[in-house]
Amino acid sequence: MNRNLALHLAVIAALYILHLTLPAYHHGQVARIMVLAVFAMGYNILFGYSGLLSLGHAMFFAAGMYGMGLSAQHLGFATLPAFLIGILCATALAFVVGLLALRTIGVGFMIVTLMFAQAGYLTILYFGEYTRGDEGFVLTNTARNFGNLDFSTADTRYLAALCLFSGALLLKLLIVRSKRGRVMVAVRENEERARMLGYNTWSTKLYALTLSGLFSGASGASYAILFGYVGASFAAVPYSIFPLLWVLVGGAGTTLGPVIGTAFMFYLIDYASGVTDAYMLVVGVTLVLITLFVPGGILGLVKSRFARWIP
Amino acid sequence: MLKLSGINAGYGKNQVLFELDLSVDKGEVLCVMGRNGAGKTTAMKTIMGLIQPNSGQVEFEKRKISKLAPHTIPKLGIGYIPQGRRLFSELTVAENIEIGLMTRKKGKATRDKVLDMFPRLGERLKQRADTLSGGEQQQLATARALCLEPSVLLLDEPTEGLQPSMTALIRETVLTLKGEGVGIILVEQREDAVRAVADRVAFIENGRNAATHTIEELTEDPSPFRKHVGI
Amino acid sequence: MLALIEGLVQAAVLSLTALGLSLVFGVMRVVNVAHGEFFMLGAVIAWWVATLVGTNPALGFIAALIAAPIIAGLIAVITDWLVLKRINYDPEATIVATIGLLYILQQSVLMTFGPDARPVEAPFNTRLAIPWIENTDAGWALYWPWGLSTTSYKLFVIVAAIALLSLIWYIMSRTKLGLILRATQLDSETALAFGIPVERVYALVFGIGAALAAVAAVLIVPIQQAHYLMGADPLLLSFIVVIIGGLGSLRGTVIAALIIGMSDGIISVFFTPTLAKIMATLLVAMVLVYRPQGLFGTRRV
Amino acid sequence: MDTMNLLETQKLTRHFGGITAVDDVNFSLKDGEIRALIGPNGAGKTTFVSLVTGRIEASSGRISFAHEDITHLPAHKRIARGMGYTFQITSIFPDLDCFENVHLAAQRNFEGPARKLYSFTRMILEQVGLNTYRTDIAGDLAYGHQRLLEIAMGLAQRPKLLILDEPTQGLAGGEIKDFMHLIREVSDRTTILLIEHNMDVVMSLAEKITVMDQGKIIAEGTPEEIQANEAVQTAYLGG
Repeated sequence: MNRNLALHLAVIAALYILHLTLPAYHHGQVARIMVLAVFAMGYNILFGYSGLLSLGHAMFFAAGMYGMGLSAQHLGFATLPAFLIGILCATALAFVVGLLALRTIGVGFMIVTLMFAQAGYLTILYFGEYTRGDEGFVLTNTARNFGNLDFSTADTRYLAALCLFSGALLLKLLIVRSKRGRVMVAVRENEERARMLGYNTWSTKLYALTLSGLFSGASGASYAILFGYVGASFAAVPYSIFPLLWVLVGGAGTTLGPVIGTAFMFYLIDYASGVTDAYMLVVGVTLVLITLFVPGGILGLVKSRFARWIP
Repeated sequence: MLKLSGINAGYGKNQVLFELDLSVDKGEVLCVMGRNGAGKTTAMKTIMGLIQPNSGQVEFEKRKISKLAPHTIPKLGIGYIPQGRRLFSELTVAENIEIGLMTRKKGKATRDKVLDMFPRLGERLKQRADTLSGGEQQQLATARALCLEPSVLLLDEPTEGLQPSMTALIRETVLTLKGEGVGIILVEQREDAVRAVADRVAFIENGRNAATHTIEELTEDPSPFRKHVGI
Repeated sequence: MLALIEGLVQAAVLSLTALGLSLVFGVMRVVNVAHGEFFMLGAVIAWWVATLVGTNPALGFIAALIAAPIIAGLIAVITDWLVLKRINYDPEATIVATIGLLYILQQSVLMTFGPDARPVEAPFNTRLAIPWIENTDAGWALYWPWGLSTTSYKLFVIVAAIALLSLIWYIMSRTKLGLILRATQLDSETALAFGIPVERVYALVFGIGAALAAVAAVLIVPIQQAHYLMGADPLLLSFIVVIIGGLGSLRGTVIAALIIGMSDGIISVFFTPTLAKIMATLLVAMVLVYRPQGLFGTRRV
Repeated sequence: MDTMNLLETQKLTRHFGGITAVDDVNFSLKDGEIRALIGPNGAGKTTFVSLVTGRIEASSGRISFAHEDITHLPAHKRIARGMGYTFQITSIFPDLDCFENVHLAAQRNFEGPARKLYSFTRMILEQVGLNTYRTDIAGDLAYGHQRLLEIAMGLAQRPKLLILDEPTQGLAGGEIKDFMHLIREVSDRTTILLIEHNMDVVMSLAEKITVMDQGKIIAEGTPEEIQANEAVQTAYLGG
């Protein structure tokens, strides 16, 4: 337990040191990675721990983002309440989607979540008057302030991202080590067995999906605040695939895997997009290679070879 | 003519069979008995190549077959009646038979011969297999396997859940085939069914050979039945 | 009437595409997320072949009709052999792998074919007027209004699709190959125990599935244009069709394709296309949640 | 209703298509008893206990447990009321280690600090003889050890009623002896319903035996009575 906590605190400390040392370009990128890693952590709660593969997580990210952005833009909410509204929207959406989608299993669940996400994306386009559709909108600076913190400045942005990241990471550690968290793993491993140990597997799955929505929404809302832009592309199919990719690459069912996966893929895609327009090719190749050769992801590999204790 | 020696096999990490030996000769009926989960069905699947043994040999007519591609094994002339029959449920009786005939490219003569053995099937050619009664389904499963004109036939618990009249028909079929020189491995739980047809009985416990007796030995001293399967 | 023909063209192409998806799912239990990309590939190959053959559009079209399904099918067979077989057709892993394949195909085409939409000329394209009945002052009269016309090519698409569908139906229900496919679909292990080479059957089915999508694309490409992102819509619509028609049911697939293809035109008269799409996707999600066997399928025990 | 009965079924019936797997079964089990349920393959034993635990729903009839009607409760609620079930076909969490498997079974109704739960889990592992394997991944264990783990998971729930579905299947001779010893030990505080094929185990453990054939109870009595029963012999050995 202490070893675990120490490892996670060390990761956080390392990220703080990076804040002091990184050049401007990477400083901004790492801030982005930390926010997106929260999205990956949320995805991991559902996929990695509970074994449910969703193909529609963009809808929760977007719900957080638009919940925040629209309430700030059109209802004149201040940053903090708008942020909370974003999280609330995503969490509530995840709960409702869960009530319906969890009636299906396996491939059915994947397709239902894909369909819901598609409907969500189209809904954003449909209300283009408010959402400005594909084009999206830029948040005003008043929506990016809290007290005397200005989230549009690089330093504040990095530290805010780090705060969010640290909070999410520690919360996740807490969740997966809780009684309920272990039941999630039991559901992933053998749902019938979990049920016959007296656990309500349905409510466990709903709990995992709702939490997953909360993390994803927090990530989406923060992204809007820290980078000042809200757009429909964040609700489209690739943003449902990305968290899956990040989690698979890093290692599903581990607390730090999604972080590693997000950082690795982010830089890989970043590099590839400098070379070619067809940078999504990297995503495709990685997905195929991972399923063929490293089904446990990077951390899964490390875990099974060297250090079983990593959570 | 069919011989398993030193078979270790299972599903993934779960080993079910340990150093298992079985053999059957031309015109001989070997009954395999054992409690649920002893590994009888796994042994049959290993013969058919549906499970790759981790070690050990399956030999058929002096030829090692355990490394062959699974779909080539039935073509050698090994017929299989799986547990639970496993008919192609949405196909008709005629189509199920057609699949059996395809396996070794047998023609109309074989088909007629098989349908002669089971006249009930001839009346129901156009019916879907899952609309047949339990006994008719077992007949179809048998007919489908006989379409291969097999030299070895594997029957996995054919009498399970059947009425006495049907078990008698199966017994007759087994004896007829034995008379034609077919080697038969019969997995069976019912002592009476075994007594009626067996030449030898192999008892399996926990995936291992527990004992093998000839039917003469068992007539003299039936205690192995009780010891390995019965009450 | 005009909407009817447009709808039929949509339905024709859609039923071919969806049939490919349905066949792969039915026999192999694999959800091929890259199916739309095989459609796209068909269209791109059609353009490429037509350009290569040059001046005579009819010749180019026929060449494309042959080449596209063969090339798309071969790519699919190779994928099956290199990837799907190795992950043992595990449902979750195949979905992830085919998502990967989707991007690989799409982005490879982007790199070679480029980001522009390119047209393919139809082999023949005579305008045909359609008769119309109207109640005029002089009572009911039959006339040929100028605006109401279609092209011979569109009629050809419908006829070709019907011919192909009949062929597939014939193969599935009347030939040995069809029997083998159906037996494998019902119980692959027992099929193996009766000498059916299940691995080869899977590769073949995956190839046929891709080839069907490619043929559909060749048929539609003179009406639409070839573009590297054109795979998304047919994929989504095929999903919808297969789900509504019942997963793995051929008859259901064709009926559902007709409904979706026809209603696409009609719904958009009343609603904006976006709203229609939102409603369609939600409807499909609900069908999956409450009637997973589809509207026309029967539950398998 | 007899107040001494922990479990009772009345006219319990289950059809599968045209087949009646469990047919009008009236069954009762006294608090503290060790009962064996035997019968030939396909007699409906596993279906019967599946109805009791709620894995499958009854077509008709009533089930009561600890004086309450549980006929329409979902499985997890029945388990939470004090049933423990071990599967015939080993059902464990294959990618977790032995300790985590048992820990998951123990944690649901455990009150007290984590440290106590930890030592309780260790004690259960010790009891079934798996303590040395506690950090091994469950899926990698030998089959016999997986069976023991399955039993450990049943015990760890500290159920009022422990239903064991063919627990000795796949155990070696010595392990079977240990198993019988273990059952005698826990039977002081737990009622036990045992589906079993191994007659030595049945005869030496059970206080009373119920015999099923073709979905019906055909005999019930002490081990001696059952051994002497004609109908039972016929059902087993065929007629």
